[in-house]
Amino acid sequence: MVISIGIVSLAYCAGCEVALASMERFCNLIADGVVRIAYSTLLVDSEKLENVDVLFVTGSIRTGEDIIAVKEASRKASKIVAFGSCTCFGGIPGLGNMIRREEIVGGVFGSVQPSESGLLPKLAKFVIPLQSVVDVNYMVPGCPPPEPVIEALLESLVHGREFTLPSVSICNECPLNRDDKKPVKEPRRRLLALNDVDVDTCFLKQGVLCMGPATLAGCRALCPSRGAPCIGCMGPLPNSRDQAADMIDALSGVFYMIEPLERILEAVLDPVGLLSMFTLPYSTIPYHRRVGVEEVKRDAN
Amino acid sequence: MGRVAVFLCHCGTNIAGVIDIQRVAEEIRKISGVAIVQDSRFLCSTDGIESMVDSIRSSGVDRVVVAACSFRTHEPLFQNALRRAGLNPYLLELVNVRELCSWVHEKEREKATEKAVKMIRAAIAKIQGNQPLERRKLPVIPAALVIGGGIAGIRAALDIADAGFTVYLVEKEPSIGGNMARLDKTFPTLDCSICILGPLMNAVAQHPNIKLLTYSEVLSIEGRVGEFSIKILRKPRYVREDLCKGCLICIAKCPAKADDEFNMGLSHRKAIYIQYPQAVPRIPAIDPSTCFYFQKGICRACEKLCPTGAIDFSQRGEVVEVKVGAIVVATGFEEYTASQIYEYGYGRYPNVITGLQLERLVSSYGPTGGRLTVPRIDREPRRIAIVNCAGSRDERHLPYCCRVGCMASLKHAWYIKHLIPDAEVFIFADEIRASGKGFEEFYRRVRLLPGVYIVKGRASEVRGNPDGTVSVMAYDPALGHGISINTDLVVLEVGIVASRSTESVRNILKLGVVAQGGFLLELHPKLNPIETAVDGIYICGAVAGPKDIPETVAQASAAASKVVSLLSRGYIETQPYTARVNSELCSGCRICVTACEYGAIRIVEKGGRSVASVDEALCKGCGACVGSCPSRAIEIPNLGLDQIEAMIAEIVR
Amino acid sequence: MVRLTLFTGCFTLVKQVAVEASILSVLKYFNIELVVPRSVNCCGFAFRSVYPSLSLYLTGRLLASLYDAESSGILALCNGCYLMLREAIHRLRENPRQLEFVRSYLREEGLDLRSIPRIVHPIELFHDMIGIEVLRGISRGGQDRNTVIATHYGCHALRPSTIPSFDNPLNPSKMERIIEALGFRTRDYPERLDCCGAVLLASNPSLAMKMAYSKISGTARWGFQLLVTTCPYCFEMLDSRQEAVMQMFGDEPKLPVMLLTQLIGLQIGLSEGSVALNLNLSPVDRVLPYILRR
Amino acid sequence: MIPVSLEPRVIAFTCTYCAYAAAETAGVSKLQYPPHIYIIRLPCSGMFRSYYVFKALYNGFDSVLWGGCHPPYDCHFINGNYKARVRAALLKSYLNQLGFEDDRFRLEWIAAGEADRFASIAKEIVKKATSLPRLRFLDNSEVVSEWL
Repeated sequence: MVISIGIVSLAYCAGCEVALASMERFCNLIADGVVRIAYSTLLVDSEKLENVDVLFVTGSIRTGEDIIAVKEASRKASKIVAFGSCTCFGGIPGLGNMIRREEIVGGVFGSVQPSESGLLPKLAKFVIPLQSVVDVNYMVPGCPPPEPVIEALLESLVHGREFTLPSVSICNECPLNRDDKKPVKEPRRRLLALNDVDVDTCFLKQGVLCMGPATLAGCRALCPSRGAPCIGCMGPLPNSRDQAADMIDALSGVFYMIEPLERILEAVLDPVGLLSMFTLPYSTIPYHRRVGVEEVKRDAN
Repeated sequence: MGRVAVFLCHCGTNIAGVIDIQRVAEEIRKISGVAIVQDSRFLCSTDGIESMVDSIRSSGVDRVVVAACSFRTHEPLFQNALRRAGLNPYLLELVNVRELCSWVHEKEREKATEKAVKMIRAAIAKIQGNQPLERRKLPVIPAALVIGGGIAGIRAALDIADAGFTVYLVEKEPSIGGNMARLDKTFPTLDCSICILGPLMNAVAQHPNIKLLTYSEVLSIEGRVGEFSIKILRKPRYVREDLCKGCLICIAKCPAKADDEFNMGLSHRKAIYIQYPQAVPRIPAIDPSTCFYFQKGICRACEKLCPTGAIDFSQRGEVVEVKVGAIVVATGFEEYTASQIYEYGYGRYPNVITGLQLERLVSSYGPTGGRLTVPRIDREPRRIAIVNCAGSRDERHLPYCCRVGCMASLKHAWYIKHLIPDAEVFIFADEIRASGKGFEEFYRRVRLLPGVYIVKGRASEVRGNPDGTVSVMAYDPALGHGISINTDLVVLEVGIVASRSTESVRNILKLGVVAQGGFLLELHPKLNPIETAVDGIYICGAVAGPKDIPETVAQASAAASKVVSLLSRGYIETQPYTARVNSELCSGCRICVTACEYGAIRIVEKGGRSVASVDEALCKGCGACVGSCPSRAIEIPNLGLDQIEAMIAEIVR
Repeated sequence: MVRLTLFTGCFTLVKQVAVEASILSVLKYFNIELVVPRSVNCCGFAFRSVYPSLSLYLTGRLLASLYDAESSGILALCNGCYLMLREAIHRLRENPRQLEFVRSYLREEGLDLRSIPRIVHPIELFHDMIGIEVLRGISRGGQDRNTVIATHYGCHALRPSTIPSFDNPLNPSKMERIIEALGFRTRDYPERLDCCGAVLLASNPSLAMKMAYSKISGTARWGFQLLVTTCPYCFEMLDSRQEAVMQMFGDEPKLPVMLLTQLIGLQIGLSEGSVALNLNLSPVDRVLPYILRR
Repeated sequence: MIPVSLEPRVIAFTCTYCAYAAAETAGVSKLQYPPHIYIIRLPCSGMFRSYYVFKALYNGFDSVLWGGCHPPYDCHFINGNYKARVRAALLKSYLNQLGFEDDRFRLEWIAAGEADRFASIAKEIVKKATSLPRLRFLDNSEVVSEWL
């Protein structure tokens, strides 16, 4: 039996499709006739989404059209895969939750109001993760999802094995996490430090922000093992509710000897952008106050 | 979901006078899981407790919430009631509706009642996650390790040994005695230093309970309070301790010479040597870096001459392992590197020496046999300058006061006047800090000696002159301008830092250190000056901060008494709120290891993964690991993350 | 080829032209390109103690107008300028408010602080950029290797110690290594770090002269044949004014004083004229037989 | 009168040995402060987690207080307060970037003996919370319902 796959792409960079299509195993499955891509605007020439076995959703839910599209597509599929961190957690487009939708449109198009022409979709109030719209069977995080994780997903789809994500953080598989850390005395900004870090020593130990401790394992520490600190694309641990909160806690356990505090803040100049780069819409407080918070005035009389 | 009993205390009118207990009871009864709600005029009275025990027994509840007063005063009482009713005492939640509600909201009864309901509701939500806990007793090995054989280590070892416990005294040098053995006399009494130290050293050597391990270093320490296991390296002496009789013929015949470390480089010793005549044990050691046999393969004069055949060139370093219940660290101090104070010319001019060098120069068993001369020039000095605070109280070097320099400078002035009565002595000092027993009197006594001048003003520079003398420059505020005094000898009262070997001991023991000087950090500067963050490890003497001999001895005895009280009790009791790791969730990121100040967390292999593991004997239950765990894998029992979250949700509902 | 922006400072231009003349001819030999900027202003030293913000602005303006993307740094000939430039960089880095203050004024003139250049001291130039090995190579013998030369760094080259400099502020050694590489001897002496007195010349001339005297006579008693410095101010006090200083205290000139660049110039075979040795007023003739390769 | 549902709600996380002790002492001294502040006791400020603050604000608390021991030496557990301090600083800058006022979250050092200080902080924080608007956080379903 051929497993038909439909890929619905929302607000996206196409990286997830590229990651999927560039996997040898996936191509072999197609060549062997085990899997068929029935629909994907990027990969195959098909105009309409028919009923499929598995629906891959990539990209963030940014526009109202995205919500409608994904809702409709979900009716045509028996299993839904949230593929990539944009879909699972909002991803980088999720940082748009720092700005109101009117301002985003205004910032891009100026005084022209493109949505009034009806040609461009209107933005949703803020970016939300896929599971707020439809029930999701598989969460496959990563930007893009790393090979071992896609591999496990394909195993599950083809052979029916259970698909589980790790329950631990990047540190668990990171080759740099060898010796006990000591309280750091000197924090360093990630970008400025990259030229003189020891790529063979834990970044946090060197005072460089590495999201590894608060980020889900699965990529085999792709970045840290190649000399770059983790930026957290795999999102929070399953047991956690908030990647940024966990990372703040972790930092305080390592940075507590640093004086004065301003030096820490200088090293983490853009806390939301750095600590919630991929997961803001999935966080406890998923947006900037003016985007999603209504104020209720208290009248003292 | 557990069945909860809620007890409400009126506390006379203390609570009931503000809070409407009946309304609270009604509200609480509505909550699912609450089996009984009962109120009492005084819950802590005998009647109150009895009826509480009965109700718990008869209703078959498995969790109890008491809304009354402070856990500090009443938790043990109510816990005991639970115990009597057959419940684990840690299934109790005490809500303080008195101090935190009725007493502070006396005028707002309505709202106070509402708040009390919410507080109790939160406690009920929380207690659903509580689990029974136990305290455990762990045994203590009745022996102690003392690191460092100076006066602090000697005193501590003797005190512990006298109480009947085995003591291992480890000293890195061939002889015990430390810095005090270098001193000629002690201030302010001017009694001979070695005369009071010598008997103690011999007492150590002869004490049946003290195992003296000189020329040895601590390699590693594992375990926890009550059960430390220590590896000690015994460096090879090349002289068999069991055969040597201490006749010292070997030394007399040794042809090789080396700088004498004990005399601060002011003289030479042989390649086979004892540090000083009173050394304990009186067994020489061979220094292979200068011994002709080790360097050139010839000589062996000592071997030929030794009447007992004690010389053994084939000796190897030996690692011994000991097990103890407690550790005292007394690694002492050393002088700050005087050559780093460039302006004082130490190392550049032969006639600039440090205070400890002067002690050796005037000592009867020193390099000159007690004759005071200018080193390398061998001339008796006539005019001597003493520079106080050399390196101390100086942001570029040591910001702190060395606490002994002022009195040492007075003592040194006295030495000089004693040996060369017509000498002129200039003490350069910002001020003389003479705040100790008999110190001010000693200051007056020295100040009145003819030819002793105390210059108020810190020396700014020591400059050499072409004729070999040195000039000390200073600003004299009394005169209002700079002065320059030409002298034959300058003595620097150099600041003190923790001894070099402290660093390695500190790393082995994982102890904290203060920002400056390398001194070890006490648990609390006021209330726990002897204890360290690691249970069962105590510090005393100058390694804990600059101090003089009487303070050092007092601290050493204090450390010994801490050790004795731990060893004589024979067991330690763990506290029940120790952090627990969920190894399924633990990522082994080691952040908790960094955050734990008590060294209670280690990374262990479990199921092929590295995960954290808590030593419950060391854990104090502070939750620093809980607060910083990004994997949410570590929790304090009965203060679980979900329990706290449930409380937040319940209060705001 | 290393390219450096030259900043002479005012004193070199108006009084001690030998400083500029000698470094220009010496650096030609070492193949270092010196860019002479079109417009410069005061380094701000004169206002440092009386009008700190003006002084910071002036130094900031200097940093902005000397900016040259091609250049590896600014070579400051005078210790005063060297201090002002590195102090300004330190202050602007540490204090964003002061940086904004300076920039707001610079913006009015269309200037800006784009990047922070390296400030190079002549000693650093010879020791670190040209290198001790190269200097050792130029000294082909002929000089009297027993000649003992005293070094004088000048206070502002090294202090205050809180601002990064090219050497240990209390025990510098780079000039000593240069002297040794040139084939001479040198040694420590107590007056080595003493002030020349130049900064007090305007406010307390008699004290300034006293300090210069103590420096010169103190150095002379240790038997040095020559004293070497790089700073135009120190050179003024120790060389040009030496006769006046010594006469004031009933003494006579006795210490030959030379610029480091003059000494190096003579070693690489430049004529006395091309390093402007004829402008030295201290008795340098005495030492010439020992250092010249004939 | 403020409608009951709009009354300020403040949650205070306190460490057992300093801030909580101060709160109890305030009780013993009968120092009055508004009843809108709820106190949760944890062993040490080193245990306070950032997530609690997010959760409390999202759930409807107007303001969150962290109370710990004065640095450097008051902490019963050596330096838990230092960890709380770093955590609070990062948390505050994160919350500020999300547009929340400084008064929504604060860290105070309150020694066991400083009962009056605890009471005055409690008064002040409730007063500030009253002047801040009550926040209602939109739910994701409200985004979806706009389109379906």
